[in-house]
Parts: sequence; structure tokens; C-alpha cells
Amino acid sequence: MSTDNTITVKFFARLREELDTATLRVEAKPGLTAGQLLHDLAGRGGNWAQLDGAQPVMIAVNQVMTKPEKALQPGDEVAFFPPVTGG
Amino acid sequence: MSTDNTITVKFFARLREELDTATLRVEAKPGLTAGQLLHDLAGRGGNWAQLDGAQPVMIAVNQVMTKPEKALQPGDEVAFFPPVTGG
Amino acid sequence: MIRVQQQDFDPAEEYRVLRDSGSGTGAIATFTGLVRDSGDLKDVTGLFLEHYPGMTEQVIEGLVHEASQRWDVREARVIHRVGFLALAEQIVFVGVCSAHRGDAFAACEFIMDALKTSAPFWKKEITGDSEHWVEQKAADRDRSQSWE
Amino acid sequence: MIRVQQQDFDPAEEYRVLRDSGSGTGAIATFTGLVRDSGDLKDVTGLFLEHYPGMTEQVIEGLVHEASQRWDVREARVIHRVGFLALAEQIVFVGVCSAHRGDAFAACEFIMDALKTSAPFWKKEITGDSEHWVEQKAADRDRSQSWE
Repeated sequence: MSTDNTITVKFFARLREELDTATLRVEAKPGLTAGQLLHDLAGRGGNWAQLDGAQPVMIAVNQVMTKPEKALQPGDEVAFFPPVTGG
Repeated sequence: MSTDNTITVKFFARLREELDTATLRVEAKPGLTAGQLLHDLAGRGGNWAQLDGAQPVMIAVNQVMTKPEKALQPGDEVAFFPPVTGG
Repeated sequence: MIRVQQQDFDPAEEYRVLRDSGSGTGAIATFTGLVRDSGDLKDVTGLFLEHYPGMTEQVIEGLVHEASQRWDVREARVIHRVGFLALAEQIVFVGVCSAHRGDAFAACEFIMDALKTSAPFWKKEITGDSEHWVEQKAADRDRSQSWE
Repeated sequence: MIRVQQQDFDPAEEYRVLRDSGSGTGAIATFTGLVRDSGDLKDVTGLFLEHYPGMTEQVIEGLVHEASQRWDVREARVIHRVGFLALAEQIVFVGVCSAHRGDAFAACEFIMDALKTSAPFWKKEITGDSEHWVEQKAADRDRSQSWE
């Protein structure tokens, strides 16, 4: 996790492949929630549009599963991924 | 199993020890049931008396668990034993 | 595969056979029971296990057959030891392989629970200076009945 | 003991550690999952398993901790492989030892069920000429929720 004013965003599995992105950084705007961040990213269009509800997206903040309402802090690590299928 | 007019009776575990008997033979009287045989054996008195209900006794005829009402045939193998405790 | 024997067994060997049971196998559940120091008596040093030769094998065959009708069972292996067993020795092994995890768990647990209440084995606990036939536990009867 | 690794594992070795966990152990339940040829695609030749390093281990630690609070768990060992795995290869191992058989079965099955729905692993099925991310099965969600 970084100590500057950014949030690290990670993608896994199908999302990582379809967005062609494993990691990116975004600015930690005051009041930003995980769900809002997801909505903002969907606004990029193209494959990113699927983040806006077309497929279920799980959210983890600092490696703990969380709800979209979760407020983000500078330095947080947010991960978006499809429902898990291990075991 | 014998082919003559007898029934083989076996005892296991605590019963085998307390009756000091692993196997005995009895005559296959017409109409004899497993429960009646148990009652007859209890009539021997001493440690045998416990066969008459003081302790639960399981009954198998020809190696299949059965009820006291089961009628016995010449050549049958009857076993009496305490509830099982393996595994 | 069902075996009743005095000698010890190797769960690793049983696992290898289960694993080699074909490409449809996705799940292997195993259970091993050990002699434990906290039975009906204190300071147990071992067990003596008696069985009813012939009937024991038939009963276990029946349980495996029943499990195979209720769940997907590719192969099941059951081993039960008899005779004198010291503390911490292995007593019983049940291993099941299946296409699916739920079936493997259910069949393995069903066979083990039913074996405890219907296979003709009897345990005697041995301490330094006494021995004592173990009584059937109501909890075991209940666990087995819960499958009915 | 929790491990996430590319290399294969030996269930026999895990069993040995579980068995040596102390004289109170009377029951050892294990589960092993294998790559199976009947997933969402036909003619699967293997899997690719991705995970979220760090979070995966934390989630599994949490599941083992939860199991230890609900049941008697002397020791639990969980291994999950990642990367490319061919057909019939071992994917996952869960082993639990306990004083009692019911606890060993329940804790082992709980950890395995919960792992499938909450640990961040993703499977991609690979056939000769295509690949395809596996979708989460409703049955797995239901099995895990049945523990709640």
C-alpha cells in the first residue's frame, strides 16, 4: 500500500484479462466509496462498462471482502474480481 | 453351519467372557425362536440369567441382525452379543 | 475393498488407489480413527478389539453398497483392525472417491457412522491394572440414525 | 498450517503431521480435490488457477480460526495449488484432526465448502483449443451458506 494520496486498484481473473489491467492507481478523492470507484471506472467505456452491474463484481478493500458503501482512504488497496471458483 | 438337527450358538465380547463360552450347540426344536432360545439359556442361572433382559442383547441369525421373533431352523448359526462398539 | 485385519495399514497406500480410480474422480475424502487416551477409563494404555468373522465383512459390504446407492461413489476402501492396539495406533480407515466433494464427504461419514453402530466389533479398554468392555454411546446411535 | 503454492503436495506427509499432533487425537478427516474431466467445458486438459496473494492466506486463516471455534480442532492443514494443473493433478488438500470423529468431519467439510466460496481463487478451464473462466456454481454458494 502506498502512503501518498492514491488508491491502488487490482483486478483478477476474467476482469484482469478483459480489462487488460492487473493494477492501476487512482486519486483518493474525499468521500469516494468502493462502489463509486467501480462506477467511475465503468465510465471509461468499452470492456470497462461491464463494471457497472452487467456481471457480479466482488470487492475487497485491504484484502477484506466489503460492500460497495465502504469509504476509501489514501493508501488503500482495492480489488475487484469475479465470484471466486477455487477448491 | 451344520447339516444335522442342531443350531450353533455363538457369544462375543463381554457375553463370551462372562458366560465363559464362545460356542455351543442346541437342539433345533420345532417352533424355536431366537428370543425363546435366549430365554431358555437364561434359565441356566448364574451369569446366564443376564440373557433375560438385564442387559441389551443383540441377535444375529446366519450373520444377519434379527429380532427375537425370528424362527430358527436346523443348521442355523445364532449369535448373541452386546451392542457393538467398533470404529 | 474391505479388510478386517490385525496388522497396521498405510492410509497413503489407500489414498493412492483411490486417486487412481479414474479420470472422473474429483474428490477424495478419508477418515482415520486412532486409539485415544480418554475413553471410559482413565490412563488407557490400549484396546482389545474383537469381531465376528464373516458377519463383519458382510455388514460393511452392505454399508458400502448402501452408500453407493445414495451418493456417487467411484470407489470405497474400508479397513478395520482387530486384536490388541496400543495408544495412538490406527484403528479404522474409510476412504471414498467421487466426482463431487459433497458425495465424497457424505458417503465417507455415513459409512463411518453406520460402521460404529452396526458392524460387529467390540472394544475393550485396557489400563495398567484393569480392563473393561466399552459401552455403546447414545451419541453414536443418534449419529447413525440421523442418516435414516 | 496454510500453504498456497505451485508445486504438488503429498497428502501422506500432511497425514503424518496430523497424526503426530498429540495423544488426544482420535479422528483425522482429510479431503483432496483433483482436476476432473467434466467441468463446464468438454475435453478439459487442465486448469489455470489464479489467486490474490496475501488475501488468500488471510481468508483461509480466518476459516480455520472459525472452524476451531465451532468444533474441536487439534490441528488443521490446508494446501491450495495455483498455476497450470493438468488433468488428475491434485488441487487442494484440507486435513483436520480432532478428539472426535464428528468434529473432524464437520470442520474439514466446513473449511472446504467455505474456501470454495470465499477464498480468492479463480479457475480457468483449458481444452485443446480454448480456455474459459469457470463461473461460480449456485450449489457451492448454497453449501457454504448451509453452515451459517
